[in-house]
Amino acid sequence: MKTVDNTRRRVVQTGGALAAFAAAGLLPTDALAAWNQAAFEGKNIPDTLKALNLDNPTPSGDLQIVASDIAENGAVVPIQIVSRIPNTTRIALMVEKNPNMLAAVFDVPEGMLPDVATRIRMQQTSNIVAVAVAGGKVHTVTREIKVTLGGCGG
Amino acid sequence: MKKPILAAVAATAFLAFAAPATAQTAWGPGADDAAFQAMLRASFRERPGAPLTRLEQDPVQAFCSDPAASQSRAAAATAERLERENFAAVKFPADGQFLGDWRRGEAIAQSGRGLTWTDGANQANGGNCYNCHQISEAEISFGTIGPSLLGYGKLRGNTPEVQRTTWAKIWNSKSSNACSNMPRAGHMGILTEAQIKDIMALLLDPQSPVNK
Amino acid sequence: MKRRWYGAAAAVLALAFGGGLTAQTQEETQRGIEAYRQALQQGNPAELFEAQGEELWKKPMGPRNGTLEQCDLGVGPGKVAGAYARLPRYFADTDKVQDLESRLLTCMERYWGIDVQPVIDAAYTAPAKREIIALTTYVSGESKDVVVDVRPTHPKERAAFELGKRMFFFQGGSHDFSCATCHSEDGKRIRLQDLPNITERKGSALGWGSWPAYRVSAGQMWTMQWRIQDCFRQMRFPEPIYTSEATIALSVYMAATASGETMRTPGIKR
Amino acid sequence: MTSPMRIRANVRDGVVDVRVLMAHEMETGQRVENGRPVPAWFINEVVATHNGKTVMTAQWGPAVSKNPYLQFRFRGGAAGEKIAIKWTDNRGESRTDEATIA
Repeated sequence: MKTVDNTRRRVVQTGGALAAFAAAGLLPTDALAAWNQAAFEGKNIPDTLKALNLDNPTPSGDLQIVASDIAENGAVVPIQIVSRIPNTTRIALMVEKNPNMLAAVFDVPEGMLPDVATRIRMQQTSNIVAVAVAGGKVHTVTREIKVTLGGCGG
Repeated sequence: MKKPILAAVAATAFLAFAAPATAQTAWGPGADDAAFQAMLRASFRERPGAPLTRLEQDPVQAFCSDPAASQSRAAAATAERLERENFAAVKFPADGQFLGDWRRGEAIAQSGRGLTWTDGANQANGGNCYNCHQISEAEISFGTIGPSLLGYGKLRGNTPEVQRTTWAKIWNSKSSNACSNMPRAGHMGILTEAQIKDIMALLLDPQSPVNK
Repeated sequence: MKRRWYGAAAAVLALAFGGGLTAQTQEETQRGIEAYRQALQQGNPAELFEAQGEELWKKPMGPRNGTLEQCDLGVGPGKVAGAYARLPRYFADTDKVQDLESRLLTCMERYWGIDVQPVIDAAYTAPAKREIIALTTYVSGESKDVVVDVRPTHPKERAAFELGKRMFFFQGGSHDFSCATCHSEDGKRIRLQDLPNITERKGSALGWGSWPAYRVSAGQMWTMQWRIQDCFRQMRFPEPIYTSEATIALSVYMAATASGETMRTPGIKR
Repeated sequence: MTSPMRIRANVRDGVVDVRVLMAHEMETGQRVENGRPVPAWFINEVVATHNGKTVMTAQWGPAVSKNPYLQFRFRGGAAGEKIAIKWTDNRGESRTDEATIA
């Protein structure tokens, strides 16, 4: 059941099907785009948003960051992002005080719920910024997570 | 602090200390001194910065390694004697100045580094203070093995007597409580005199966040 | 979300302006930490190591090209289920009390035909330790939710328990620390890490019953031997040798004290 | 060499909940070992497919933790069907694993 391959581009395998969905308008147009290097190298939130083509984010109460207020260790901070905004097609997760802001971008194809969870590194106590794209509009929410010092400090 | 009755104790101290190992109460079968020492020798290896001599106990360590015995009423006199001996070994600052810089003190209190086999020889030792104590209110990550030191100077004042008592406690915690969980920062060479002055300032300086 | 911001601001104010709200802030801290720990439970990367360990258990290895499938962990050759909850114990074939890791060494020597000294000597982060860490994780997972049943009866088990207890209280080093300094009272912590009281059944189970554990701080899988080794490092002791008598004696003391409680292995920790 | 992922997929009321653990170092490129910087090495793309259809795409940076965890949900899956997860890292290495929806 388990298969391993070393193909560089996933399109080789599934390109046909994906292209068909993209043509049918079921995927965000840039879902097939290569890894967005400029966005992941962004050193501040505006630059990162610009590289992601996300303009004028508006605070939204329908976008939520689910996380503990305090992380016992910054190496692993569990973060869940839930959007209740209809037609959410993209979710981005940024950490204000990391050397590079952008941690992850999720495309939300037809059928996927705009509800994702992952674990990220935080260098220090910081704001977490989530951004969601829905119906051509950009929504955002911010939340602070404290990173504590742990262990015996040695 | 108990007042030392020096002369009387010196003699008994010597007697009890002639053979600390035999003072051990009985551990269960198979864990006699010889078996235990053999186990220690076979089980540990020296690493840079963490020599095997760390397993050689001083009188306080030997006494406190058998809590059933050291906490017994019969051991009270020994505990008091150990406290007096440790108190006698406290070195007060040569220049009479007890307080350094509380900002440096905060950094020392935060640091848990030093004297492990993963610390370099040039690593400045930390005080490990926050591991066990609440100290300044801004640091929410603090331990609870020791009491909260929040408002330490505000509650006690910054009198010469408080300074001496606090210094003795930090330099050698066993000077007032033979089996205190707190390391003997000065006595064991963990912190320098200058570092202890900085810790003192963190606790007693009215400008320190501890006393705000 | 806005409300959260105000909450955070209030907490900061409380911190700045003194004692009144301290208890509440501490409670919030504790709640935050609890939520964090629960979130970690949702997915434990220890599973990745369990999978590797299971594969290794069945895979022919070493000069003998044998597998560990005949390895007797104390509950019969090749039996893994529930084995970890009954270790350490006395093994007649080696005439020794062994914990899981020392027993695995015996089996690797016997069935793989490898020299295990390099495994003993290697740092925990070295490639030589990878296999035994994965195997330990796998075997521990097969005792998840199993009741700890380590009751020293053999004279060597009883001696190991007593030596372990004595080791637990043994003070030394530059800081006068013993295991008991941190692990003999309820409700204590270092920084924000809760310290189990190992001298009692429930507390000992919190410790003994949750290792091996995935350490998120370094992204490493730590076995009980590694946990003990790092405790001694921070106690400023010299290094306990892998699977040495003292580490196994301490393990017997902890496991026997935890008997009757439930294994929650493998764990996940800060 | 790559190690298998752990994938759990459970369906409830027509929504499939997928939880994935991936074995990967996720080197940030900011760590120094023995005086030398360790180059960045991290999963930068994850794609989930179900019945030939993409049900999730992720782009990741090195801020995602070592041995990454991912959870997402999608509609339209049924018990017994397969879900495939594929990751690709910045060295071009990739791995695909499958799980059966339960």
